[in-house]
Amino acid sequence: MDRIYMDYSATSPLRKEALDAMMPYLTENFGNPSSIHWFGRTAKKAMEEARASIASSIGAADPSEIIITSCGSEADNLAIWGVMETYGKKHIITSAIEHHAVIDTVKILAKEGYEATYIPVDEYGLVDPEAVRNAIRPDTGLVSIMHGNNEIGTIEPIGEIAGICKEKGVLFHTDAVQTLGHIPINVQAIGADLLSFAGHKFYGPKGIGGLYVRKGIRLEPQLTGGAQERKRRAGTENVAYIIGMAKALELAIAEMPDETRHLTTLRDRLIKGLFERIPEIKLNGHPTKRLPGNVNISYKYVEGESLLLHLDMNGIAASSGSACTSGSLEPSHVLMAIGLNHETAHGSVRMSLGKYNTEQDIDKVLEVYPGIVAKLREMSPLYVKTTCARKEFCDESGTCSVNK
Amino acid sequence: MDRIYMDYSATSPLRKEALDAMMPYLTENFGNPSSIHWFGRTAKKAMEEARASIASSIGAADPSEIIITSCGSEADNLAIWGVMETYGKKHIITSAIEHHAVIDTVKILAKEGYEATYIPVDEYGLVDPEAVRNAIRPDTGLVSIMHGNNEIGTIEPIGEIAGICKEKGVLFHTDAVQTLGHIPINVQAIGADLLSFAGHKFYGPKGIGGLYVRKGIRLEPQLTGGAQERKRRAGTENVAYIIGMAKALELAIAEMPDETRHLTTLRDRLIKGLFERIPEIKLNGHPTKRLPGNVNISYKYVEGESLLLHLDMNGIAASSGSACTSGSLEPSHVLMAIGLNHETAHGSVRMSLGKYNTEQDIDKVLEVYPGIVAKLREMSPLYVKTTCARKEFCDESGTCSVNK
Amino acid sequence: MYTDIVMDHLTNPRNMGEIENADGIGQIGNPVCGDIMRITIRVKDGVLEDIKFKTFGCGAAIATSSIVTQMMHGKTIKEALALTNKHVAEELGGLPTNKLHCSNLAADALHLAIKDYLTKNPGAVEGVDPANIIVKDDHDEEQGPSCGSI
Amino acid sequence: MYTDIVMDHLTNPRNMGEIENADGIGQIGNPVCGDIMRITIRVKDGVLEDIKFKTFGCGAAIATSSIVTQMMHGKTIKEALALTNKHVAEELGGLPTNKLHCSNLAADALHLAIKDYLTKNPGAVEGVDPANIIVKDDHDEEQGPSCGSI
Ligand SMILES: Cc1ncc(COP(=O)(O)O)c(C=O)c1O
Ligand SMILES: Cc1ncc(COP(=O)(O)O)c(C=O)c1O
Repeated sequence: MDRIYMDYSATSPLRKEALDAMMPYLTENFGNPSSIHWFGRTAKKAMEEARASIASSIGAADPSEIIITSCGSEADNLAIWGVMETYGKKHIITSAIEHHAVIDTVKILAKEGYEATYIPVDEYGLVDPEAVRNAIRPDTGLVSIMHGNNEIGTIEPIGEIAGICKEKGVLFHTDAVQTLGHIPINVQAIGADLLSFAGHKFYGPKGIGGLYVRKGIRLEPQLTGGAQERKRRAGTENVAYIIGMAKALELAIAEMPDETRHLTTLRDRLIKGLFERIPEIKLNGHPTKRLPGNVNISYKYVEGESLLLHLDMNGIAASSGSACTSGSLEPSHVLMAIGLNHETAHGSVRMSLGKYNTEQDIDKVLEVYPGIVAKLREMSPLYVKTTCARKEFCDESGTCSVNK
Repeated sequence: MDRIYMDYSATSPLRKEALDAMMPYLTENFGNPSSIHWFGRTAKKAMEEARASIASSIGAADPSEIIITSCGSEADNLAIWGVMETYGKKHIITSAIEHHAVIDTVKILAKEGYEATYIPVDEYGLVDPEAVRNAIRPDTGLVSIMHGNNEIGTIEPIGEIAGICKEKGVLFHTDAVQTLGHIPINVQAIGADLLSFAGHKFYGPKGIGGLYVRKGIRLEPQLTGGAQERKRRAGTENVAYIIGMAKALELAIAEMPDETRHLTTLRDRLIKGLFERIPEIKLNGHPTKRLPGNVNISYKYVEGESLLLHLDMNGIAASSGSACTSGSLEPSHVLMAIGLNHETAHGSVRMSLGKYNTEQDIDKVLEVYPGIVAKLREMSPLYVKTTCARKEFCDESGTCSVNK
Repeated sequence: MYTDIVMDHLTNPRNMGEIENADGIGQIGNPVCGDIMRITIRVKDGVLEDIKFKTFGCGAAIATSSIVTQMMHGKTIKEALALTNKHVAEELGGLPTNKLHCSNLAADALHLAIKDYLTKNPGAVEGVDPANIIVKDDHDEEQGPSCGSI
Repeated sequence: MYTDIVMDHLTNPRNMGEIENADGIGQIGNPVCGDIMRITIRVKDGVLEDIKFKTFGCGAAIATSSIVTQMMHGKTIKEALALTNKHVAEELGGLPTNKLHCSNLAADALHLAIKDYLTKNPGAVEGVDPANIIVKDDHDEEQGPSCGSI
């Protein structure tokens, strides 16, 4: 079966150029960067060049501002615990729609004696910067608001929020795992103090990430017992992946204008096509302040996992912002935060487009998806047949074929 | 220059078979194992097969007992914090010669309200199991004693120690980063409750490791916000490296008897040759309870880093158990713990042999090393020329050529 | 994740729909969990002459509903009451652990339908008192592994 | 890690050895840190006619010792006293940060040798009182990054 991948927000394939850049470090240049001999120095040099490249890709002032981690989650954990343990303040602010790596970690802090404020969002998933301002207290140690939401794609006004934090003298962290390499980021222009990212979201390898930490910010290390990463993160470095991530990022930034055009075109075509063909659906997230490849739609009366499974049987890989892979219990906190009711939240599917998607892919989805939705609605005890949204999709007998 | 690598304990090259096994997961099989679609399931299946393979390689009862981490250090940190935070006990026991990932982490616990006991070692680096028994208190939460020491290669009696812990009802962790894949390990036979390892020490990739956690042991996760690794370690998994590590481990175990023979032969030849050619040296670690590839020798009157640099100029990569790559301050805690004085500790070099070393490599070292030591001794204000240890290496004039 | 049997029922659900003027209707689940099942039955001489299901829910919810209608077609009320959710999961070749509690409710839905039938037709089946058919709709209290987003 | 100049001095140390019956001897460092330097000098008419070093220590320690003997050969006592450890590091094209404090002590060792000479030969150099030559051997208190083993 020809398979169509539309889950680039979950992970992206490793691009060839990045793999090529990695290969020497998976083979002959195998030294441990901490070793002082030739093998070690060779690895160290390449790793430090990659670090410098990442620093310059995000507009950091100095390569030493980049701490390499094993994933985006670790970067988020390090930012939050690292800052909170260092500065002795008791209050942390985050949003209601953060990735679990942030929000679950903040919840744990809240259990361990810290206090947390969760800023709500509007129906589009936007955080109001003024709400952040009002939540800041004298004992606020950190504000952590994500850059782009992984489920609904909404892009937050982090520049404004960073400005408010600066004014108030509070450190600002942003989870840019979904945005780095996809929309322009310059840490100094934004005014972010800390910024998380993960290689596998921009065609780099899976299992590597990083945290930008502005010079002067101290950070209690979370992984201890090694002098690596200037004593801020112990453990022998994944040299090959660091190099792969740097390469992928460099290329993502170079190609960003073309890529954005490509993705937004496909995205808008897909959204329009689905709305034309399937009644009673709802686009989640902001109409324009949105990741270029993100399409998150709620399909009333049906549940997300069964949609995904049917898409998968048709060779289409997507993901659900509702049911998760590990059990259909609570629906997504993000979808609940934008005000969806439980059924609707459970009936949401995220299609996240990427570099290798084509117009043909979109057409294929538009061809098979209406039938899948119709079949599952037919099966749903919640579904009461409505009249057809668009006459042109109804067959002669007058019953709406998309509901069959 | 033909380079000779003798720093396998620092890191080993990735073996071809492991890289081959990884390649599909660095290219077409790029799914996120958490995704429920085909791409995700394909990745997940391979990852779980790798986990099962690792479990069986170490004699674990179940694949779910293996938590994948990003390195050996993370496994050590997870074991220590994970257990101590879960069981509410205040006391932890470790040895004086642990890797920094353990000993530094224990020191941090000790600063944060826990109590630590550091068991001393004898002149060979051996921990006395009875000393562990005597240190156990009613509030002891964990005993962490390494399996094989990374600097001096001493292999600890962890089976006995595990037995005592079991008898006393205390959990036992062992850092097996230097031993897994090199000497036989069966977690159940040993009786270890937790066991750390790292792929890059047995010809797997750098930046992946794992922790065996016996079923039934709860572990407060240290990286939060993701359901991966049964909620014990958040973050998108490094699928390719997990597969590479499993493959490397499988092969290391299959080849262990031959490999041990190869390494001990080379090791003993190297030790013997150095003792014949260089006076006033001392073998550190245990003469027989020793990692097959470990040669750690103190060269009196000279400092380790300058030895290493001279070896490196001759194309020989080794490492120093004394001065580290990041500054010649305190000498190694391991060498101090076995009773060396400061000068002697500073003058130690570790040569760790591996799969790809040959007799020719040993001969080359034996050819150039005596001259290096002699040159540096000549330069040393601590050196007072002694009479020759072995007449046969002295030239006609009666002055000892090895001291020139 | 799912067995082939589950996938088969998901692709080709058996007895999907609703019996008009059914003798009994049972519905279980709630939208919070994302699983709602409705089973309708036609009974004749103490035998399930027809069973149909409608389900809003994940793959496991659909497959369990579908297979229950297939398993119980033509069976007696007593046989149907002996069926457990566990049997259903086994018949499907197993379900992921986390789906066992929240999505495996089709036997319960069937029992509710029978209860409904017996309540409306007291004494229809000898020795079975509908008041004794107790289905605890407590699955939303169950602690399953929660989700991680990616 | 090290510059080519450092590596050159490490490979081919200049003026290595000890002047017999030296006019002045200076030694600095301690075994705990792993760096000990001894500089011996021969002085004639207020000029360093000969300088030699012996060093136990890392690459930086050896290179700084070696280059100091080269830089100061034929220089006056006054010029030698103006030399700082910082100059030495610069002359080597820089040293790793963590080596700046613990291993860059050759200028200090030279000053101690001059002090020794002047103490034994009071008034040998006009206007220089050995009591004013103060070398603080405090590098073991410095906080450099500590080590990680691998
Ligand atoms: C005994 C021991 N424990 C832990 C580690 C840490 O492993 P890693 O560098 O993969 O974090 C090492 C190696 O550096 C080691 O030798
Ligand atoms: C917004 C956001 N933050 C953090 C993460 C975690 O990244 P990783 O899975 O690499 O740990 C992800 C992706 O899963 C994400 O989308």
